[in-house]
Amino acid sequence: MSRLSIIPKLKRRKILDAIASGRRMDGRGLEEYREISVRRGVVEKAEGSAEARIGDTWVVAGVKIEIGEPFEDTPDEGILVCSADFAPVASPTFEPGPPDEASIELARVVDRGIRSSDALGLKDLCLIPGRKVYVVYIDLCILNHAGNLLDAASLAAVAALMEAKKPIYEVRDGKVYPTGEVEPLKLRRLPIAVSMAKIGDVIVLDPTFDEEEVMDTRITVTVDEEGNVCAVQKSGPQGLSVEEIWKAIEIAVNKAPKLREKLEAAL
Amino acid sequence: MSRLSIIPKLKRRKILDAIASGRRMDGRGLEEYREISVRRGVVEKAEGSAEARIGDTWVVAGVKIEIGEPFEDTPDEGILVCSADFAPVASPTFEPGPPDEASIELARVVDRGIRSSDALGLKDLCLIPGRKVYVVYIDLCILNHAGNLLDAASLAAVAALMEAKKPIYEVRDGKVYPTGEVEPLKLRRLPIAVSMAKIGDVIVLDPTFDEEEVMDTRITVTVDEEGNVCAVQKSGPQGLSVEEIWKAIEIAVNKAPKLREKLEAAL
Amino acid sequence: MSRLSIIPKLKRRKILDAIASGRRMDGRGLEEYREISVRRGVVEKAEGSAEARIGDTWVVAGVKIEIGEPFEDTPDEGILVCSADFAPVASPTFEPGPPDEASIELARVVDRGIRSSDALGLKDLCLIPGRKVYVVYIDLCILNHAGNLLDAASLAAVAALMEAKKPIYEVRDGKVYPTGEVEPLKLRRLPIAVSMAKIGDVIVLDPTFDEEEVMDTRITVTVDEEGNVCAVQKSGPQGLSVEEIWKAIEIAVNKAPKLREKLEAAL
Amino acid sequence: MSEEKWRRVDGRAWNELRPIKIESGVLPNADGSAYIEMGRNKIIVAVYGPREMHPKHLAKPDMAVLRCRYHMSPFSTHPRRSPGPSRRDTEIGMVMRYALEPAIFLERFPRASIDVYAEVLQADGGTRCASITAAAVALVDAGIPMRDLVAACAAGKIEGHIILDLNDHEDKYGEADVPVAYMPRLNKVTLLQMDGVLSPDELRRCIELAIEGCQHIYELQREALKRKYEEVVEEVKGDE
Amino acid sequence: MSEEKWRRVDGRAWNELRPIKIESGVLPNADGSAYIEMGRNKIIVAVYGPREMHPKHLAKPDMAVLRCRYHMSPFSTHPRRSPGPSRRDTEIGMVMRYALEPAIFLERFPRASIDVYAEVLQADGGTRCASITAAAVALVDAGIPMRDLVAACAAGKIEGHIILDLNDHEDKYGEADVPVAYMPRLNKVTLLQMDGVLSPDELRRCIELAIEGCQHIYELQREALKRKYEEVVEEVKGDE
Amino acid sequence: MSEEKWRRVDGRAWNELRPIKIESGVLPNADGSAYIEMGRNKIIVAVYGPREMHPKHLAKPDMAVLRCRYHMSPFSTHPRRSPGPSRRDTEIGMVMRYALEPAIFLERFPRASIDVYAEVLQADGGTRCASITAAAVALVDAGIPMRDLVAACAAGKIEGHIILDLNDHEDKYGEADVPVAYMPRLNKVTLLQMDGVLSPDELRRCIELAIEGCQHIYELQREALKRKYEEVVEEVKGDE
Repeated sequence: MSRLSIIPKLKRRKILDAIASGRRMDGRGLEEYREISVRRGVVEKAEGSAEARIGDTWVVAGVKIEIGEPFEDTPDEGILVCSADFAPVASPTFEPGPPDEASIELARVVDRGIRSSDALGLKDLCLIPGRKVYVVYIDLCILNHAGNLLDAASLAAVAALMEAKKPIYEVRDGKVYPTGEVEPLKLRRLPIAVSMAKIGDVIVLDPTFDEEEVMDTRITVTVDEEGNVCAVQKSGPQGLSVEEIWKAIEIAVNKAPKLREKLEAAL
Repeated sequence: MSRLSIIPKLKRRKILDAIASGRRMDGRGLEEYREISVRRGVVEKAEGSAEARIGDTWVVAGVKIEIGEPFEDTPDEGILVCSADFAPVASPTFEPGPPDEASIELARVVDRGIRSSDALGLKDLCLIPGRKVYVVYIDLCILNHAGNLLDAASLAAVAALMEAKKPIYEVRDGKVYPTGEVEPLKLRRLPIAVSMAKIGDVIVLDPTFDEEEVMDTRITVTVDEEGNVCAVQKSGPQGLSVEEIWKAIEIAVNKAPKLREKLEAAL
Repeated sequence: MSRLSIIPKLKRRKILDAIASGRRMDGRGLEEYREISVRRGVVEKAEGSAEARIGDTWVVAGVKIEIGEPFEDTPDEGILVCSADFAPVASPTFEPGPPDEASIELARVVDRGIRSSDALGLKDLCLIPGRKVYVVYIDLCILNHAGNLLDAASLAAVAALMEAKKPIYEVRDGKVYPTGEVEPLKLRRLPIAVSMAKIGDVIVLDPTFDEEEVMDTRITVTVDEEGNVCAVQKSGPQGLSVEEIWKAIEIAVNKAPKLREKLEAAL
Repeated sequence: MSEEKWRRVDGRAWNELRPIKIESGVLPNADGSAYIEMGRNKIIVAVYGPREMHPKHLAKPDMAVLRCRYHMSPFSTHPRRSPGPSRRDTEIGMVMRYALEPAIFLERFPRASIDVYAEVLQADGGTRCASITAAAVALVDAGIPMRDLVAACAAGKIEGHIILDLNDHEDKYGEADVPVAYMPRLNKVTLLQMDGVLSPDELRRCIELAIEGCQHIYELQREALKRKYEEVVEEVKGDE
Repeated sequence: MSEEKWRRVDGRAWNELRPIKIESGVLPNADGSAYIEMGRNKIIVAVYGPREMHPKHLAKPDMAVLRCRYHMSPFSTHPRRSPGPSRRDTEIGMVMRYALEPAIFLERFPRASIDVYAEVLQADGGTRCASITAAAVALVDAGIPMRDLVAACAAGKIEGHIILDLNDHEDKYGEADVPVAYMPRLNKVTLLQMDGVLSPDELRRCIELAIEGCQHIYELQREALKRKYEEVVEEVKGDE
Repeated sequence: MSEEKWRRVDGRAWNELRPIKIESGVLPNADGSAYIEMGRNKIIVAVYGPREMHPKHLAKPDMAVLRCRYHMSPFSTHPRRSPGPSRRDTEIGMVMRYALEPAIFLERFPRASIDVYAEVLQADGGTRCASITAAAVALVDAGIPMRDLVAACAAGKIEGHIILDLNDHEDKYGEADVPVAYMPRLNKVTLLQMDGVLSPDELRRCIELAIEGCQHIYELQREALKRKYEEVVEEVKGDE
């Protein structure tokens, strides 16, 4: 926010001063991520699961796979449902209750990154067109909010999908029968979200909670392994010049491979 | 309301003075409608649609027709669902949120006018008894509230139904198949709602927003083309004498044909 | 509650003084119930119904029986659904709205007493495994809250079940057809809830509204006709010593037969 | 008149009310209460108030606010109703308020609320009228000063006959239903709705018939209140 | 360029907007309003405010709070939409707010709220952009001081072609959709989203194309406002 | 005793707890926190407070208010759970509050709230007990003054055998489940529920067995807190 009450104004001043010197409050460079770790298989009962940590930000993603009916307008496609819970464990400002604007945005941007790139191959998740398809749920549970939830949530979601196994069904006489076997979901792409904050005239990568509180605007660019962009979300109350947008795209395309390494190295 | 805070009390005084002189604040006679216009086909994607304006009051009605299961106790009848949204565009006093008392009453009185007169012929809207029937949705969107929403909503709803086309289905082996053809819903009656407000001892037709704010009570009488009454709703915190009720019925029966002309003339 | 605002503190003092003398504010002994009455068949349209009164506490239970689909993990069992409405008629402190903590607890403890003891024989309520089972609804309507709702609700629920008749269906070709006949639900057990409050160091049976307001904790022990325990619920902000628990179990086992007499004598 | 001979499903004459039983003061906790049976309808009404309005911003500086809530128990109908409030419940709460409000001296209790809760234990056609009738008794039982009682019942038309006090079957299969609430001393109609198709003349006859029914119910209301008063007097005497 | 020859489903050139009609001041009750048709999209936007914030605790001591609500009528789409707000509605309300906020002198109205309500009567692809375009006009119509107008439209890619202003069909079957809102005088992008797969270079071309579209829409916004102003002037003259 | 030889589905002895792992201070944002694994149960508990009560009207003038929220992640069970709170969640939040409240010096923080949030990442029978055990550790980690710790576990009966600490399978197919929470130093039971059918004598044996389990868990809680304390001390030393 560009117009702030007194304490955030002081905080913004400090953060701007640090940035002006080329180093942030926590000592990072402007285009540097905090420590990233991804761990798979944290919830055995889920069909797939993973946790991602970026600095103190901590997100757990669980994948559940069920059988359901397709939507009327896409009878031959499986269904992807992505939702996020800003659990009140994660921050003194989160309260129990129905999803708010921020958690809806988070889920929708993660969803869009996976859906636009057709990472799941939804057409491969149809069992009987118009009748039975796989429904893939990705549930994001935020455990600690220290800024840049979006990149952590996106990492956790994709890592959980990489690990997820779907039950195999036999189709006979227009009905489906579980075989007891499972096979991996074949992920066709690994979309990686890279978020940046604009604070004053500077773009910083992987903003902290404090930086997000004083930022002018945020831009998230999701990139696949071929360097294509598969989702963009600008969020926050200020505008961006086209030059700033070009720069953000460039940073994202450059940084995504490093995050992808973390993802692929995760156990 | 008969007991008012100070500003409405002054407003009520002015309105009463005007009425006493036989002319209302906007120059109308006591039993005179404001300018009425009805226009059909305003939303092409709906199966039927119309807008009605009475003075500055503006309502859009959309009809959607789907296939569904009948209710348990009326297995051979189609289903009519009428709902109203007091969109916050329409008035500084409307807020986003679930339907309140006033919007529920509006939808129910419009619904009752259409249902009691069996204008839709619900038995003609059954495809397979107990299994498949047409579901006719009438959704009312209030765009500007300048008093007497009920008559405008009723006009818009009936006009939208007059224009609505239902898809034709073929029934084979206990299943329904779309033929791609459509045919008009055949309306058996054209119920017209006529609303009056009692202010002091006087009954005025087609009350404005200001008049409704200070009225003692309201009575709506819905009349079909044979001069039969097919719905009545008294609303508001004061009682009516039987003479006042007789008078209201008489006014409604006399005025309805003029509104019906507008309806039939609408393109 | 052990820490109270001023008026309850005075009330607690009075109640403690009375208890210390071995007699309660209303003259009862410590382990004495108020007048109990149970009446069956109060709502003819329900499949079973009963009212129970304990002193001024008054609860009506209605049983409705429908056909539905079983839960995925218990395909060969009928379904029991128990819910409680703290209707605002019952107390100046009840407000209209969704069920709160207290009404959820009430319904769950009554449910547990019936479910744990398998009083309904849920396996006998299956018509077609995995497809069609009986759904038994027990709805509790609280009409006057004068303390110890739980015992009254439990009595009313069991009495309503004793009286309830389920429609008989014929199963043919994987479908169910109503025969028009009915037969009683065969209750296999009659679980009786006995509630006690601990106030200071004393355990009193069947607490009043005032006693509940100042109590330290409550314990409800549900007992079947063989003297087995089939549900326990400790509720309230203080702990119990094991001796107090042993005593509560003993009181419950001793008192339950008297309540069961009321139940069996009810018309 | 042929209507004199024709008989209804339940054997009543065209202008005959169902059996009505009214009791006041049935709920110990409420400030006022009443129980009504009207045919197979069974309804309990509680009145709480005048009391401090909560939430405060709904209070009016110069009068009490009357709030009415109508609720049907899940077991009151067949099939079972979902426990939450329906749009019909909301509308009936509103028309109950409009039906009762003219009878109450609300201006004597500025900033207060008067809450009327109707709980339908069994429904058999005409619950809104029975609820209003019981609510008026409960308001008096609560000691709230009233301009008049409010009595309510419906008239309607079935198989061409104008009839009084429709039961569930007549409501469903009849041609029209006209619920009316009436203040007998002030001679005012405070509830008027209509469903179905009637000529203006038939509608008038229905309203007139319903008003006659209300006048009879008014007597039953007064008797219920008197009975309660006598009980109280006897209790007081018994205490002496 | 081959794109010059290739034609779209609805016959438009690759860089052609759908027919756009903008009217301001259409709602008598609102402080400001606008109606937009963009292809078959039909949207009404009302602005209420600056007005006292309700509930109060959401007010800010040093500026107005902009609130945006996007809602689709149940009949605006096929099949019918449920009337309640969806998660998509919530997100669009949020991005509308971010798109409009930089254009408004919010700091001139401390403690106030400015409420923007978009009601979609018919949806045909690009409703978020059309809503933002109409909202900017409605804000001016409400007399709210603005740094700039905000114009919005999307660009995207279908069958390998970069195109402007996708309709519903192109949105569904195309490879990518890039909605953009733009302040022409301040030269800032205030809405930017992307769905689909594009190379970084294609994404840049889409954004540039969308900005061109916005510049054209900006002229239409100004004409709509001017037309309204002239009407007012003529009315005033007529009154003399 | 035959129970000494009989073995359970997972190979445990009748009086054997599942493997338990407790860690405190796992959440940087929370005032206190703990993570517990008890068999395959995985639960995180955060404590926020004492802090200003919001909304204010729920505050108590002479003590803090303890609020507990129990929530299961959608992926914690099979099949998936809907994300919203269930009636079971509400009841467990309530019994957690009653189980923990007697251990806290609430009277030292008038007008404040202490919020305990349990998030179940994986459920395998006995989540309410594991949540209480972790919550007690998280409360201490938050520096909240406590009269005692609270440890919790269940006992029950399966195939005629009294057993300690039921897993999901034993809970579902067993004859009874008796969750117990216990303050070891004050020797008080603060949670007691029972599901199933037991003779009074069996019920007593279950409660006694569960209390033994609690005593063991209490040692694990203390070790977890000590470990954390030592870590802190070492960090401080490292800093010197």
